[in-house]
Amino acid sequence: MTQPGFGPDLAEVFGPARQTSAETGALGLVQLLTPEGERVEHPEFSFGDDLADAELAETVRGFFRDMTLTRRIDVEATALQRHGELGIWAQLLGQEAAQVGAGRALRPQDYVFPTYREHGVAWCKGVDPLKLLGLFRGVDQGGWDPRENNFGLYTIVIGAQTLHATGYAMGMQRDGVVGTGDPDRDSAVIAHFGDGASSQGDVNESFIFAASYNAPVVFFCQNNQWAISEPIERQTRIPLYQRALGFGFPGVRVDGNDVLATYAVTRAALQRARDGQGPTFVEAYTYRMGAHTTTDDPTRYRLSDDVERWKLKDPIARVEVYLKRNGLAEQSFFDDVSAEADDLGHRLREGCKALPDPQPLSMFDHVFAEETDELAAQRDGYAAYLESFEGAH
Amino acid sequence: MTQPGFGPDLAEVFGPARQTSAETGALGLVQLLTPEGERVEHPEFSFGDDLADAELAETVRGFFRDMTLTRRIDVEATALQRHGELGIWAQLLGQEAAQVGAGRALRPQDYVFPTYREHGVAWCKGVDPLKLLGLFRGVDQGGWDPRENNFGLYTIVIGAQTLHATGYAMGMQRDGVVGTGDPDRDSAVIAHFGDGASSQGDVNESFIFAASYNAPVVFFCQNNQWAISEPIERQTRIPLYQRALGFGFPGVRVDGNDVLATYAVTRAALQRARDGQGPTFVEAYTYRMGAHTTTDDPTRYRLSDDVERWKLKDPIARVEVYLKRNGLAEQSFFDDVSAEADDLGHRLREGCKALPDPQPLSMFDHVFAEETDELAAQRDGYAAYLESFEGAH
Amino acid sequence: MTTDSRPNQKVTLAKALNMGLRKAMEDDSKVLLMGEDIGTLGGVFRITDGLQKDFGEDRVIDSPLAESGIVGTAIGMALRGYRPVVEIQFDGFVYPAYDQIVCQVAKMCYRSQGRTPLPMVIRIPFGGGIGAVEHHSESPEAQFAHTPGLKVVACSNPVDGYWMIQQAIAAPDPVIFFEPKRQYHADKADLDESATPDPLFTSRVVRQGSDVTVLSYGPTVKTALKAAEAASNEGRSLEVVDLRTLSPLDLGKVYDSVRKTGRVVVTHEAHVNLGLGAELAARITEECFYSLEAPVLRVGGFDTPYPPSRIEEDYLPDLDRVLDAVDRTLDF
Amino acid sequence: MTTDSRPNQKVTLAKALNMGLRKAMEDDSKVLLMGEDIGTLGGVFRITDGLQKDFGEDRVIDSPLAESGIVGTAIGMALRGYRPVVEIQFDGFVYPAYDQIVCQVAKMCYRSQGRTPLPMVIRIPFGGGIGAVEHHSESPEAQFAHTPGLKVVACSNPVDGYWMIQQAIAAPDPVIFFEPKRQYHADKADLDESATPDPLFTSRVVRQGSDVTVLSYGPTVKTALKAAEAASNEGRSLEVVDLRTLSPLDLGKVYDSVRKTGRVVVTHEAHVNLGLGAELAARITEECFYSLEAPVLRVGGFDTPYPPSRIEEDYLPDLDRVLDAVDRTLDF
Ligand SMILES: Cc1ncc(C[n+]2csc(CCOP(=O)(O)OP(=O)(O)O)c2C)c(N)n1
Ligand SMILES: Cc1ncc(C[n+]2csc(CCOP(=O)(O)OP(=O)(O)O)c2C)c(N)n1
Ligand SMILES: [Mg+2]
Ligand SMILES: [Mg+2]
Repeated sequence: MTQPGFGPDLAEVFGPARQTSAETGALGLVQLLTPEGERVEHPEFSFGDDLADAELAETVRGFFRDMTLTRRIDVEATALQRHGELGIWAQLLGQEAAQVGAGRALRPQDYVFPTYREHGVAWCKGVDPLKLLGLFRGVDQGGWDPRENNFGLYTIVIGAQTLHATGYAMGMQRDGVVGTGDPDRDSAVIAHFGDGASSQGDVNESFIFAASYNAPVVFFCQNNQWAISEPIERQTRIPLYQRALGFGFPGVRVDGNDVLATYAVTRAALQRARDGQGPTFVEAYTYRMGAHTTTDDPTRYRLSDDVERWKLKDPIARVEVYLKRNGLAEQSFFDDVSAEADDLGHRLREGCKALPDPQPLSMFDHVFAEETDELAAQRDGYAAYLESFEGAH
Repeated sequence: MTQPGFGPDLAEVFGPARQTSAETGALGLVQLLTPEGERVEHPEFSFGDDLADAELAETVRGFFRDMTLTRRIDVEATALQRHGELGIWAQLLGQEAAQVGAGRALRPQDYVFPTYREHGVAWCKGVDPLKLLGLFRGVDQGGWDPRENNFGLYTIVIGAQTLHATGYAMGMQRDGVVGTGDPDRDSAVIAHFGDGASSQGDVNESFIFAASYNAPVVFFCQNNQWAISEPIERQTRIPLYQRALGFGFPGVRVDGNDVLATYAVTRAALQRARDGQGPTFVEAYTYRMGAHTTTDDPTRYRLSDDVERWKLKDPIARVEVYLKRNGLAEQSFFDDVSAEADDLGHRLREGCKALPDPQPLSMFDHVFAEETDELAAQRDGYAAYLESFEGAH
Repeated sequence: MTTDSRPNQKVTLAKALNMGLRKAMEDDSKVLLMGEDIGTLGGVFRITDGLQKDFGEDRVIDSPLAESGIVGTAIGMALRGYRPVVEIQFDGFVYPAYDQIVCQVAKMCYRSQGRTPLPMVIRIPFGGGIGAVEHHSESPEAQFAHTPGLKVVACSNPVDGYWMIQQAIAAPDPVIFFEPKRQYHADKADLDESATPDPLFTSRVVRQGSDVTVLSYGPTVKTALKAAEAASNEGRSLEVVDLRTLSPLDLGKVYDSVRKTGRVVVTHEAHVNLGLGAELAARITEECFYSLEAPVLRVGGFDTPYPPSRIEEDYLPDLDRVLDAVDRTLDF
Repeated sequence: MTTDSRPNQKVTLAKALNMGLRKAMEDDSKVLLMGEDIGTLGGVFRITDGLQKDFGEDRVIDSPLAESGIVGTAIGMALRGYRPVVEIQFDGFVYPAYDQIVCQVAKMCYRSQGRTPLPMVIRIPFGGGIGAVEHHSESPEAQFAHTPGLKVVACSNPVDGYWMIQQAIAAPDPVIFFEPKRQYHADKADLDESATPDPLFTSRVVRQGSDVTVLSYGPTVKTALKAAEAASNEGRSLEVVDLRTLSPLDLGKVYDSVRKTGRVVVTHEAHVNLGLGAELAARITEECFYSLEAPVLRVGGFDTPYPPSRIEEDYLPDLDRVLDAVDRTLDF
């Protein structure tokens, strides 16, 4: 059962029953907005049918704003790393549509398990971007409260979070917040991971658990074509979304540079989950335009031509063209957004530099919820040791 | 490219390109000999087309003999455990056809990575069954030399061996013994595992590595419907052989109680591997007629009706009927086999009881190929300690 | 269930753990059990016997055969507010979950600066002596105790089993809970469910003595007590400590004992090299340097893989090897 | 490649390891490298730089992103007669492969009664101090040293790096090879490729001294030497040992040193609790009981998860903390 306006039942559309690589070859990539900014239709997925024109325009403008600000966060953070204010930064350049499309498809009660690159999803979930910087600056290991925005901490061990997501979704099932039909109650989890992560045992085990318990989780894979220096071909020899076929739930490949399509597909997948129809695999087909992280040097392993080709598929440019060509946004709107971006950039620059270094002794805090005498003694010992120096001056 | 007589190219038959659950539903289980002992044809797989009548009869008699002796090994070992001669035994009752069909499809140059239940494959590979007992008696952890019969040691950690198999197959690729067209040279690996094992990360990672490197390995899964007390439904909600679709190589479900079909399918899969066409997943659909091991009590978790229904599908009975009905074997043949089985049983009973306990100090042997002084000192210390008691008497 | 709460019944460790789990599930509806074969079968050791029948499949969860998956999904459930109790079928099968335990379970509270603590229990039947095949007789406790963020305990008897499992489940931090599988169905003990248990993270002197302090936990407590009995017949008085908590260690009583005896023997089934005995020796020597008449001696599993079961009793520390160490420390 | 074999060139640890790997691959065609990003990229630390170009994709294998898969397939290759050298990208990412290492790599020789030994090397860049995020600064050596069947070594300088990696690859047993990543591109050293190296499983006294013995390995050797330098200015003579081999331990020279100094400080980045220091303290105390003037003191990482990098230098043992321990042992 699917609610009106939430798109098709993906199981019928892309489930094992119907899907073959032949067919998907036919269906191809789900796309609703071409790189040139043309709206196109898809037999199974639509955007905006459930919206009045004004709403539609507002929604797309919202996407544009989210993507633009997300990109600015990324650009600023990259610059901050260059200036030594961050130890490292994982850039999302090129993946704005995949992340905003997914992020905007979420409801407040949905829960996100991110990788280390989900800055755009964090933005959509209302996490203060400044809080994202702490981890990369080295002042903390995750500065936000996961409970505040239902946005989990970044996970660095590749794939580990997909099992947490599945377990969290199993918890939702036990809380009776799945398939009740109440849109404000029914909940789902989204698990983010990359193309490389798809090779980890944990990720495949999460597919098995999610399928076995029919857990309300969407496996959202950003296939940005690279795992550091390794191309997607090293991880799989068939389109990645087809992995789901082996586990008995639907997989869909969507144009990850098309925010409308990503939004539509993710929304339908999340609704399946909330409705109690179980897991879906969404492969957002995109490209990592930047380096893996600021410490990486992609010129060692990939050709600039690829990057150039993907530049033409920029996720933000196509929305701008679409908005302008169809008169869905005034120039003032674009000016406001770039002004807002400048403010955000300024706030991040200043805020980052102002992030306080942790106190040495804070190293001993929160190892446990209930501290042990052993550890307290170690802290006191080190405190005394540190004082011995102050005494010395 | 496939050589004549080795059946179809499974990729064309069951590969992702063609296979959908709908279709496989149509194709169903590959079966060449019904439980009633009737030969049936299969559109894709055949048995005996490349054999003269006499050879065919001899081959089927050979299967009967192998299965009968394998069952006897199992029955004797089970009895030995009851009499306290073995600490535990993993019974294969009901899985004789799956194991003999696979085992007989192997060439001498092929290598086997077994679980702890592959007694029938060991038999086909020429491993002395007596050597299998040592591990279960607790006198060793694998009494045979893997290099002698290309039959690896039993692996108890579920699924771990599937990665070893894949790596071994990658070694074969580097040795240039794949796809040369020389039948005595081209080699493949078979990795055995169970339905429960299919949930382990390692097993899924082995699919990924095998697909990525197109390794000459056959993943032979005996779906005996149970992982100790857990039914197959806990592990997967679609037919298990379809798991392969998610990784981009063919999967086939064969009647694992039909030795002819298992032989035909495994032979074709192995040939694909030897020819350099990469991995295949073979699901041998069978049933664990006995307990998980001699320490298990299946009455706690499954109904005897199931077992009764599967009794009617006995792998040996159907071959006996077939041989007799078609006059492919004299009564003397059956008498000889049962006499041979009695001798084997006797040899196992006597041989097992005669298996010497290891010397306490042998505990320190073979921890390393190059022993460390540290360990030598520990051994000497313990030796001196033991002597101190002898002194005491 | 009423029969379960009859005061002072004699129960095995297996039964006591089963009762403790049942009690914890009755007391807190957020408590869930996850593992392989823990449902209909009640676990290969029957520790969860009858619990799925009484609490349903949503709270006693038979999982797919994947330990990393079990622990990883348990983490997610804990983040959602549940209190998962994971059963690892045998000690040797915890390693596929090692990454999730060491990198996620142990670090979640720290990573989140206390915002998302992870109250969960991972039960591991451990130790040898049951005549099993490879991987079924391991003692991996040192590896977990070396990992900050985990609390590690081992019970040695039915009464402790009953209380400690409940305390571990109630604890706000992740607890690796070791159960001496050899003891599961061995001795019975009087269980008084109305008694007040010692706090979870405390060690206990289980036999008073004056000549040598013997430190033990889990399966070796019984060995140590037997050794003490035998020694007393030879006029030697051993003080036996059941450590109970392996991380954190609770060594106050141990130091008192050592200051009294001046001699220490530590015994565990784990390999001696970098086993708990190493840490105990280091700390005791640092704390009681001038009280020690002899170095701390360690009696443990040898530094070989666990051997074939027919010679496992040679591998395992036993009464004689403990007494031998006692002699050596006294003769030092 | 000729430039690589110029005698007495000054090389970093990274370069020395690269040269050592190249030499091993030239000497034995069965040597293969496997890991993530070790091909075109040459590894995130460039240790395998240029090797895929020169030896081909069959011998320098970029693997799918799965550590258990890497080690598991390497086992299969070793069984087929190859000598795989696995690169784990960072210490914190070895755990997904922990099961394959502990249950398979470590036990294959024993299980097969020596019939199928497993010569393979698992390279692990370890330790902190590089300002990295979580999981990139771990020191997991104790967990491997606790596992019988594994040999564990740690290099501390370019010259040892060059020789030890070749010796590890030539060894007939599995070797866990720890590389102090903080040193990769730090100091250069003179490398004479025609020299004769010390045997792999031996420790080395790297500075003579008479007052206190300081034991170190990997990244802390440099710290210990700095401490010794500083101490000498205060008229204190420290003898510094680079253990080099962590399992087996080679303690002959250490015992000699302790009998001379009577005082020992052990330093490593790993958590103190159940770190190598614990085993060293236990063995040294047992072996040199009457020579010890003070208990063995341990200076290591605290028993917390590795902290955010902005305070990692407080977590890591440094010159001052080593000297503080030296003072404490002398004042004892
Ligand atoms: C278990 C583990 N192994 C290795 C790494 C090192 N590493 C960090 S990111 C990365 C590549 C991840 O690629 P992908 O999953 O495609 O995500 P992307 O970075 O492209 O977003 C690797 C190998 C890690 N973090 N965790
Ligand atoms: C990693 C691991 N976890 C748990 C076990 C305990 N165990 C032994 S056999 C088994 C069930 C295996 O089922 P399946 O893979 O279907 O093989 P079968 O026994 O049916 O042949 C389990 C859980 C194990 N040996 N290894
Ligand atoms: Mg990627
Ligand atoms: Mg099974």
